[in-house]
Amino acid sequence: MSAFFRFLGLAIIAACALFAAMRAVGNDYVFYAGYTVLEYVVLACAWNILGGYVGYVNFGVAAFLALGAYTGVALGRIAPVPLPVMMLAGGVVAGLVGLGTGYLTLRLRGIFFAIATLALAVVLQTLITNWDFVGGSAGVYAIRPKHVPIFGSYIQYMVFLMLTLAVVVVAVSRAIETSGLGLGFVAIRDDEVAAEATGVPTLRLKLIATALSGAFMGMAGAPLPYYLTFLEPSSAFNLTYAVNSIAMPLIGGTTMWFGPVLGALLLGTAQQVITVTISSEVNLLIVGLLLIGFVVLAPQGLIGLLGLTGKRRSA
Amino acid sequence: MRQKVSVLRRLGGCAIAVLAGALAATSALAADPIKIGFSMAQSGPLAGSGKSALLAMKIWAEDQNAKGGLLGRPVELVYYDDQSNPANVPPIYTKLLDVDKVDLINSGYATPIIAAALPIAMQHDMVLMGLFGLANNAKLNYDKYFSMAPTGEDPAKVATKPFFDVADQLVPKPSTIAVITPDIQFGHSVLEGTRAAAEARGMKIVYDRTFPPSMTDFSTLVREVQATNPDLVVVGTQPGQSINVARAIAEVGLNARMIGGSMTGLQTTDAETILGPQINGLVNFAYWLPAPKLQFPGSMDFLAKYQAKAKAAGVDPIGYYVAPWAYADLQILAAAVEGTKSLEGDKLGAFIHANTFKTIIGDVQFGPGGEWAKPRTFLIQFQNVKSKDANEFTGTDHLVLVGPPDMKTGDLITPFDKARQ
Amino acid sequence: MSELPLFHAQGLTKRFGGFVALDSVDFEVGAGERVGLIGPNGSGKSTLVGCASGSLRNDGGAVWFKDRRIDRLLPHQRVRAGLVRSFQLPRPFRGLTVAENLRVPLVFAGRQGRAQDAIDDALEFVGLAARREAMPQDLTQVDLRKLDLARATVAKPQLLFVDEAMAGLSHSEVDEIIALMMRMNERGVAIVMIEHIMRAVTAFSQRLVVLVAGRKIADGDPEQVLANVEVQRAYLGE
Amino acid sequence: MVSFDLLANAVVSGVLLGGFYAGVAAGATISFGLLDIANIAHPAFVVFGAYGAFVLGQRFGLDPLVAALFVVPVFYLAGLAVHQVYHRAFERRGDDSMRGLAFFFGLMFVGEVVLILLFGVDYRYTSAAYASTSIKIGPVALPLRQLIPFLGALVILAAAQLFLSRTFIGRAILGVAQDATAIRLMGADPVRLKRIAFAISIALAGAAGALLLVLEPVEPAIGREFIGRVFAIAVLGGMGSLPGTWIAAVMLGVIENLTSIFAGASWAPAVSFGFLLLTLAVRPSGLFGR
Repeated sequence: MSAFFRFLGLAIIAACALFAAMRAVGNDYVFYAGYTVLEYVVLACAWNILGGYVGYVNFGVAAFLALGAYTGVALGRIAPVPLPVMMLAGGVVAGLVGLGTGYLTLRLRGIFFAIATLALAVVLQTLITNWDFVGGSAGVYAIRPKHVPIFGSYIQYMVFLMLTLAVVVVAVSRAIETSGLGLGFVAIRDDEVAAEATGVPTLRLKLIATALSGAFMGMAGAPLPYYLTFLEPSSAFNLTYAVNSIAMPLIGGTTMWFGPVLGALLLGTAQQVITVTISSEVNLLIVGLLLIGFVVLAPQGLIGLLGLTGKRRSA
Repeated sequence: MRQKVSVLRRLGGCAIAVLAGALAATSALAADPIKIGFSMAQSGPLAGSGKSALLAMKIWAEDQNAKGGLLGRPVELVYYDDQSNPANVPPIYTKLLDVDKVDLINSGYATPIIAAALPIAMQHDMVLMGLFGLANNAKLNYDKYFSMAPTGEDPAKVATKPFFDVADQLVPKPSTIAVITPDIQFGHSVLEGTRAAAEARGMKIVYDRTFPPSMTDFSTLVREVQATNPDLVVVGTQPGQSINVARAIAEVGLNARMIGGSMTGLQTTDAETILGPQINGLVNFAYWLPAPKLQFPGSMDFLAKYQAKAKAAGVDPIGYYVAPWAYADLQILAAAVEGTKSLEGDKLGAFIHANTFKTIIGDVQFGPGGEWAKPRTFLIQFQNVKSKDANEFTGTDHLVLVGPPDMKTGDLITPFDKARQ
Repeated sequence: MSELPLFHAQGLTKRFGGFVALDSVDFEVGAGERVGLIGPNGSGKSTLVGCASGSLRNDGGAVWFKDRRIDRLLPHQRVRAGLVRSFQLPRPFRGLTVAENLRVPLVFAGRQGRAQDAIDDALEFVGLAARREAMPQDLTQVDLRKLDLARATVAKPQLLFVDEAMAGLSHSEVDEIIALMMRMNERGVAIVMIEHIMRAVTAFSQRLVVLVAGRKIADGDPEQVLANVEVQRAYLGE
Repeated sequence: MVSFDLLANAVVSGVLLGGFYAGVAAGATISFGLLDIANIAHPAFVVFGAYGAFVLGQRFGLDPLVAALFVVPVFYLAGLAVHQVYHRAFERRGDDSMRGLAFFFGLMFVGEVVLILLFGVDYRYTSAAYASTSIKIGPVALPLRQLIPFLGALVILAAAQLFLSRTFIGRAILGVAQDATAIRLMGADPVRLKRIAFAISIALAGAAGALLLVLEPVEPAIGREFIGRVFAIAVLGGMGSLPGTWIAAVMLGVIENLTSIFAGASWAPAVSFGFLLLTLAVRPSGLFGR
């Protein structure tokens, strides 16, 4: 337990240092670009809880993100609640949907689960599109306050919240790795039947993973309307979220928290840089080629290449 | 990383400066360039229009530099690809403003992209011209936003206005309307506009089910519409859908007294040449066309330059839709800069509010909300298209302006079946 | 068997579509007993293991374990109750070291207490102590079998089904595994051995059960069972 | 409100459309159903096929149906190459599920971007004249652009079914799907058989692409619209059964059209995908499971 708090402390210090450094640079670009990168840190780690640890591929990342975003929108229409409350609510809703999806589909072999998540995204997008209360197909405006206390600008406040969420996700990921839960996850990933025969309550563990993973994605989605100002189903359900959230852990390495964090930081930053330098379709080409290159040539990802995989290695 | 980027940028800047210098042979332009920054879709679903707009803006920059630049300084465009994804827009604009230190900004193409850029413009007190955005400023009420779409404060109403203006001339008066629109913001606004127009005229809406944006086969939907036997069919669709709906209308043999209205994408040469004669009879909105009464100083020069460069740039070869507007957009910004001798947002904003601007798409004057003071949209009908050749769609021979009445270049052919032959 | 048996299946029936894999089979195992289960391919042996361990659901009959009806329990719940199985092919968790493989049942099915001691003890017991930090892909075939057996028994179950643990092993390796299972039995684990290698079955079993085409045709003293005419005709060839 | 004419046309149009979906899904039924390779880039290969047919049409004036004859062998070779990589990188390592999926996901993305770089994002379409004619039988209209893909898809499925059931290699492929060891004992190389089968699935995608070009204009990312449908059909059709695929596809086409009539088209995707979700949850072996 004390190791956990030491880790948490270090993570908080690192996050504070990062935030201070961003403020020191003194321009908004760092915050806007940084927000996107941090959002991907959260999404990649959240995806990895189910995808990397348990071995179930979720193609519906955008659906969970959008659930968080639209939960926030719906709450905001009922009462003016602060953003952190929206994030919590988004997490609860997305977590419950994750739980439900898991309950319906986790008895399936892995590939069927992946396809089911794809289908879930389409069904949810259709439902949201037809739900006028949250703007429906017409989209909805979310106007951010010009100033917030302490942080000054709203984007700094959003970055702070996303950074906090990133610390939480990383800490939870690491706690899973070092706990019996993580051991059970690996057992399921390696051989689900053998895991069952060894006493691992597979269904319950998988449900924990889908709920946690979905909840974190939902929390990451709640600030999205404020980031975009105008939210339409097509931007919330953008396939790019799924591609990146899968590519980042696979490029970084899926067996420990450091993999998705590294993948998200490198790929997320690279994408931001490419957007304002090469600035063309090549951006997506690079993501695709990196993804293919890593899964074919370096199945352990960057942490494997760097020899950081730790004791538990992937098969 | 930062260092490297700025070196790259400077190299790019040098290249553009050299080019500008070569063009303006009388180069007295040693001064620092005035940088205009924006995001523009060069990939993703909005790239077709985005690329066309970018070419127009580049032509404007060349023209402007050839005239000696702005305030005696050359102009330079700084732009990044937003990949048609609004999530890329906030970082792009903060990069432009905080790192590239651009002097002026402009918007990317279409509503969601503009919406994502607006709060950043507001934070920096910059003027933002919105290219083809619908009611972007309605909720924000930013005093330095100006819309480059002739749709006015209430785009929902304006989108269908020319259609109903022409329909009002029909004898006897039409009484039933069917609407074909997708489940997206655009479709929603067409639907709203149609409902309002129908109510005002005491017409009955007999079909108004929306369809999902991913839908590609419309034969069943068009048959449903046919089954309601409407007098008018309002079609409000996006580029890919417009083609597929038009084909389904031709195949099913849908007939009504007027069909069409808000089919975006049918303005592009691509869509027109895919459809060929199947396009005949459809009416559609137009923001601008080279009709005799709409040829303003510079219009035809611009089109000539644009069409000369379009093929090499791989963009829409005819360019009647978004390109002139992207050019005019910068004309207004430049006029404001020259008029105020300033780059300050407050001064520019006040100037743009106070004045009328002469552009290649006509005189432009903005109302208090930043929309056009007087909306100006047209209705055209495709008539007598014989083949899939691109030449069929240049000029206004087969793109006949049928409304409003004072702008007409020809008469509406009605009912639809008659135009089909 | 005077008192209640440790494990008791009654009228166990399992169908796959129209095919009856188990047809009303009665099967029991006493505490600490060593039972051999034989039969030709497709006779229902693995189906019986599946129904006992919970990876398959029986269509008819009932299964009791330690006075408790278990045939609606999930596999992991049966493991916690003390009923475990091993597989025809070794199925280690390939992402975990040998020692971590043993930790899995201890975390999820084990008694509370010193997991480390239990792991050390189990590795010592099967002779894998030197390989505790190895990854499964670096183990030999026979070591993988031992790992499977160690993982099955580390949490101290009372009944173990061993599904053909010796296929593909050499003569001396078979002896090694038999010896290991005998020692496990000495520690109080009842073992049901499903096996084709008759030498192993006869050396190991106190009692022999024969399945043919989903029915139990013999159950009793190994020598008597093997002498049974019906068994010889149906199983050992005519 | 719903007239007989409308209903009849909706059903016919659903059958035609569903028949075409079957052509798109045929390859996926082989790769996913028989070989257990979840090639989610399958619809992307269909789009590549469409662009192949488009280029052949532009350059040499070939009709899409003729172009298909050239597209198929090229795609067969491409399929061999893709399987080579897939087998080496994933199948042989026994690590095919997650990374294999990601591999195809990446392939789909790279393919899309390459198409964008080559052709731009504009819609491309065949110039074949029959694409704008329809024939009428009583009140029912049969546009050739739907009828030809429908018939073409039937040919594709029939050819694939004949190949699988009548030829030695075909039967061996079916055997590999059941039991790789048995095939090895028969002296055939299961890897080679799988490679051939996968290459056939890609070749079928190419052929379906040519049909897609007849059916509607294409743009690089249009394949995404088909991912869900293709797998829904493969699963509903019972994983590896081509007749089942056809029936499932036609059912889906009709259901989508009827949903459009009775509830509005905007519910069509939710209904078909909801159907898939339910099937996966309740009866994972599909409606016509083996």
